[in-house]
Amino acid sequence: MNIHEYQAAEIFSRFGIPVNKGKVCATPEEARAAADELGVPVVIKAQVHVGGRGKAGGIRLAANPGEAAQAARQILGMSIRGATVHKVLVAPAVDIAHEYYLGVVLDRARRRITVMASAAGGIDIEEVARETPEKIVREHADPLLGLHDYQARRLGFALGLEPALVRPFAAIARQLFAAYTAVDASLAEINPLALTSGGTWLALDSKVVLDDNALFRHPEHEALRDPEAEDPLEREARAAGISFVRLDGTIGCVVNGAGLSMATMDAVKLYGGSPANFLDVGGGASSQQVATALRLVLSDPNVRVVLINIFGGITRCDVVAEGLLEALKTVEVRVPVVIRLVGTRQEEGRRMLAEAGLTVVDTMEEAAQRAVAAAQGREARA
Amino acid sequence: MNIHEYQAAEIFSRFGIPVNKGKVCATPEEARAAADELGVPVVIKAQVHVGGRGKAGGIRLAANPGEAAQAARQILGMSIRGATVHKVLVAPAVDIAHEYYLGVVLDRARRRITVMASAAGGIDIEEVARETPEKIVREHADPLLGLHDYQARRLGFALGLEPALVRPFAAIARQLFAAYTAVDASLAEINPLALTSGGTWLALDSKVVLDDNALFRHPEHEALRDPEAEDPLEREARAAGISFVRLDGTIGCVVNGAGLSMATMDAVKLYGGSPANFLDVGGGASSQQVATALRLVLSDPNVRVVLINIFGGITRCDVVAEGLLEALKTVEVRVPVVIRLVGTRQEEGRRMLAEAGLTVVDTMEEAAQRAVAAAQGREARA
Amino acid sequence: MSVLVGLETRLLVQGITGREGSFHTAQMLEYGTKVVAGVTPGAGGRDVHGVPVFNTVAAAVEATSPNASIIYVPAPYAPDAIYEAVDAGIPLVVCITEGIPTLEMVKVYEHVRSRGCRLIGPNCPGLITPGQAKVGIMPGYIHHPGPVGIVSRSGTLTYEVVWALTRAGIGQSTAVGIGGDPIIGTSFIDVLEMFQADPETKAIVLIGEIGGTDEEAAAAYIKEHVTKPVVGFIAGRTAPPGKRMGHAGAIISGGQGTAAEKIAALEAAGVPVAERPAQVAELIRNVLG
Amino acid sequence: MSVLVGLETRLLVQGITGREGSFHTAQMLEYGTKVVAGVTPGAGGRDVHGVPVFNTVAAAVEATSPNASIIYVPAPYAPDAIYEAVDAGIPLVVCITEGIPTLEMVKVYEHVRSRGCRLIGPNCPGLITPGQAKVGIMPGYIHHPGPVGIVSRSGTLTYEVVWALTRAGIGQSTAVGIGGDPIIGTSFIDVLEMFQADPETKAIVLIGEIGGTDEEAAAAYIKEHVTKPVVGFIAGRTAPPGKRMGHAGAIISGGQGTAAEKIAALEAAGVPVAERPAQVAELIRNVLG
Repeated sequence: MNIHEYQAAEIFSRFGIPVNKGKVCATPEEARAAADELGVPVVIKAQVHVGGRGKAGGIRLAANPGEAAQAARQILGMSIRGATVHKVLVAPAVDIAHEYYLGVVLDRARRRITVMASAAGGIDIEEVARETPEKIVREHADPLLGLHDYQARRLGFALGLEPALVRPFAAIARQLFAAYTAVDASLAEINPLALTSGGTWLALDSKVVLDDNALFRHPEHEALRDPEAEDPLEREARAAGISFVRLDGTIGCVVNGAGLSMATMDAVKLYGGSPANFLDVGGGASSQQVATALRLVLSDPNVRVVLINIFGGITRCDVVAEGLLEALKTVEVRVPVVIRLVGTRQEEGRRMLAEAGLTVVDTMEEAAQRAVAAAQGREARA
Repeated sequence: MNIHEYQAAEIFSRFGIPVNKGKVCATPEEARAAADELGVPVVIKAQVHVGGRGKAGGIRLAANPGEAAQAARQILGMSIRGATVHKVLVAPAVDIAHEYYLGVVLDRARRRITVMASAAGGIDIEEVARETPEKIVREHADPLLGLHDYQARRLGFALGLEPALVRPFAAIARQLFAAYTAVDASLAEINPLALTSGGTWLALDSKVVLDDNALFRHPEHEALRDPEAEDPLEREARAAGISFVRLDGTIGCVVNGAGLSMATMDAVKLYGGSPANFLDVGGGASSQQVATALRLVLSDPNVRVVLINIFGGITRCDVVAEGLLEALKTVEVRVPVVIRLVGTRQEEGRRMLAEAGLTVVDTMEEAAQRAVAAAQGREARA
Repeated sequence: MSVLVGLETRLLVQGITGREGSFHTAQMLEYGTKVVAGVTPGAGGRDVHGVPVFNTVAAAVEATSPNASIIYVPAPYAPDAIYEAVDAGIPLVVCITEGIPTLEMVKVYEHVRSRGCRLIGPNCPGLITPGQAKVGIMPGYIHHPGPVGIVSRSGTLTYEVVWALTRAGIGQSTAVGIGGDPIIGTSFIDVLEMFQADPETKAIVLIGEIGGTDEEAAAAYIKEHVTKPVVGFIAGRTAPPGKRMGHAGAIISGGQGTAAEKIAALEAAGVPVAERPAQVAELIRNVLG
Repeated sequence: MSVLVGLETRLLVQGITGREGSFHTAQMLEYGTKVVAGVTPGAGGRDVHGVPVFNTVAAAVEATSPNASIIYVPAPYAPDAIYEAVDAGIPLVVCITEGIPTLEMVKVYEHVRSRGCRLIGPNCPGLITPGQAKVGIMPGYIHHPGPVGIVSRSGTLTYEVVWALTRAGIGQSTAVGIGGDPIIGTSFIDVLEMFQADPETKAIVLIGEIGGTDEEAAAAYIKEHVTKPVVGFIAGRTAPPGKRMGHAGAIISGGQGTAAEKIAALEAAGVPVAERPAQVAELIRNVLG
């Protein structure tokens, strides 16, 4: 789960990390008042769940409250990589001596939490990792004991910091690690971590991504969710316990299983079509889940055909077919539907569907080919 | 560091353990008011840092507020194994179905924290351990992961609890373990942990001993220290960074090193004397430490002779002698002093002391013998 | 004897009285798996489909000597169930549970590793040695004994591949679902090593998906250590970066974990990668000759 | 070569710029110990008595290849120093520091053990192989090379015994102060095992004190595994229960840890126990024949 910069900064601040305190504003007038209160110059930053806002014009400097209001007016409502800006963060401009990077991530290959730091801060760390990996220093935290103090210090020494700066830097690294584990993050990042011209450390940009799997034990995190920043369909899917990701194609997919769902999307693409979504109804594929999934897929106006791919597995196909028919009764379907159903008693299931006038095919490949053809208008609903 | 029952109960309560909430009273009138407020019957319990208060008459039941005041009057001021009662805890009497024991201790041999439970609660657990060890069940917590939930449950099942009682019992065990580690205890104990006739769990007596070594990271624990419950000399010693334990003999000991100090006491005893104290001035044996130590020892009216045993080690004996002489100047010494001093340049050191008219001997054995003789009046100050 | 499970497997089911645990116990028994005991705290003394239930794993171990455990316990309690099984000395623990917090698994993994125990999963369908033992939730009937070892991060996608193989007349030695989470107990490499050592296994199918770099590590391992033919399939060629595709582990992030990279790595290691699941059967037929 | 330390010891001093660290570095150098490096975070590049100082143990290891480390770091930071030494692969770590919280040591102990490293202490005087290497704070001059291995929970009391031996013309192979805390890295048994295996050591002195049951465990071990003569001394015959006698570990609690029990256990294992420290020399002379 993504949260906004200002929310991440609040978390970091709670853990004793010095952050550049600002104010969240939803209108130009609020931005003007904030600039007035904080003192100018200020920085106005778009609060969106996507990166690259700087290049997109989502960060502006303002020398006075009027300019702040003007900058907020320009940023609010703009679209950055598909995300509409509804809030800006107004924060004091800081006199920076140097920009560092500090981040905590999961190193999946090592199965450990890793703290990364770089003196090449302020820019895209993935780019640094790709092009000049030697500029990134890393410490792998002990899985059971956490990040040791000596590791936090070692990061500071490895960055070539002056001795007097190492201790406060190490404290920030430790606290960032503590915040990461306490909130069950999958990413916690300060970029840039600024060394001000006054010789103090200040987190200028804060980023946290929360582990979806751990939300159950952090009910307080629900309040951090920004409904405006989410795709309404994805929100609805989540509420129904369905994994759903909207894409920009025309073939709506309803599949049971994440891997099979991806493979179905890939097959659609392989045969020249484009998937409108990833959708995993889950293992059981109950009629209710399938109905909800269908509704979700059909509410996308781009969808020109629906491809249902169910590997019955332990569930009997006649039961799945019954559920499907029931689901189709409750949902108005105005596009062709291609169904592929495999598993125990698949003949019975397919017969039931065919009798209801539905196209049922044997293989995933055939289903994908049919769906692509239908999407291209070459075949009508069977 | 020992704390009182009511303080331990407050800690347990903070960790979600159901404790029998009472009121701490310093006067009979307060006890009367407490009984009035809590509702009768109540139990009045002496708050002292020693065990065995029940047998000593330090726990009384009161059927009405008047009886509560009367019981408090009897208990307040009484002496239990050398400890004077300054406070009582007045708590509601509870209808008990069964009494259990639950404790968290360090198992030194295994180097792990151990949770112990017994259905033979309410009585001295050490007695149970000695006489019917099979009545105690144990779980050793993982050093890095802590007490697992399954271990807490296993304790409950091992006690033969009904399934419905296991979950709340396990929760208490886990919380007791959490409290133990959070406050850096060396002992955390609920005895008895009562199963009330209503079928709920209630901690009737709470005990916590804090790890002295960890006090530096719990400054808030200083407030839990009861100056009235401490020997004033031990308190003074602690403030001076000296390890001191008052005993009931007549030979005051000033030694550097804990093991040597115990060995010195043992030698005193071996030769028929009795040590007035354990005292370790620490490794350096600076003149200031020695002076403070001397003052401490001499302020005990039972002390009839002082035995100073310093193994100079790395510190040169002439330096130690100088320190000793300086210390003796600042302290009025009205009893014989026997000094044993060994180490680098011991001849010089001893000469300096002898010139100042002090008995200096070569071996610890000789020093102990001389001190015993002096304490028995057989020899005056040299 | 194939790998990990077989006729000698004596299975414990943790969470046996739950809906999933009870249902799949029946399914596993029906398949012929020796389910010797179940655990549900507080349900000790009962039985589920004739399988005795205990309050603790320790009690189940003492009474029935299981050598494997399968966990159907909700995510908040699953780590504790793994610790209980591992600490009781059970050498193989299969965790079906989905949704365990990643940081919890970082600890679990370290502990399991330090005890020399093997954990499969979590968030996996389990594993099956056709005709011998099914320790999981996969439909047993689609499998057939044979020479192909399968290792996969996915569930239904694996069934798809197994089904294609079986319909093509190609059986499986063991099919291992290693799970779709970022931190899993057993990696591709672990299972590849077992298949390489297993005389029953003549060829291997590796089914990967986007996210992480385990497929790349597997490719490097295959190049060095695996002499048996391997065929690959990678799901998620069309997945966009930054979006979690169902599985917690199926996410392209930090520019890593794309299908293209994984396919390239496998092909560079001499592993043909199928474009469609059904194509796996064709490629396997080729390599088996 | 005696045990644990000797001419081949290359010592790192953690906390070398502190008052204790600096003083004892000079003392150890004077004794002839090869002190190859020191660590104090932020003091890298300096030197202390000619010993180069590094910011991190890793840097010191890379530059000077120490095979032992001694820690003079205040209690709040000492666990981190131990972790740093152990994680850098130093096989022998001696922690002088007194006052480390017990629960911190529970974790440290487990970690050290899991890494196969040897920790001596904390709250110990260190160890010395007379004439070869002093890694600790004991006065070097009281020691003399010879056939007696010494293992002790105490500091000055050990000096007392060593001094008595030396004055009686009996030298020492190695004297190991294992420390006075409830949780220590190396137990009596560990050192007994080393002395038993060490050809230089002909007899062993075990100096215990009240608290815990390590002496009882040592007695049982001696009975089973030690063929060399052992002489004991136990301090604290007159110590009252429930009172901490200086050392955090020297406390009779829960009815356990009395001197009487320890003496009885040792005597039952055939270990004569001296009544006075000086008597140890007499008993050793007897057993050495």
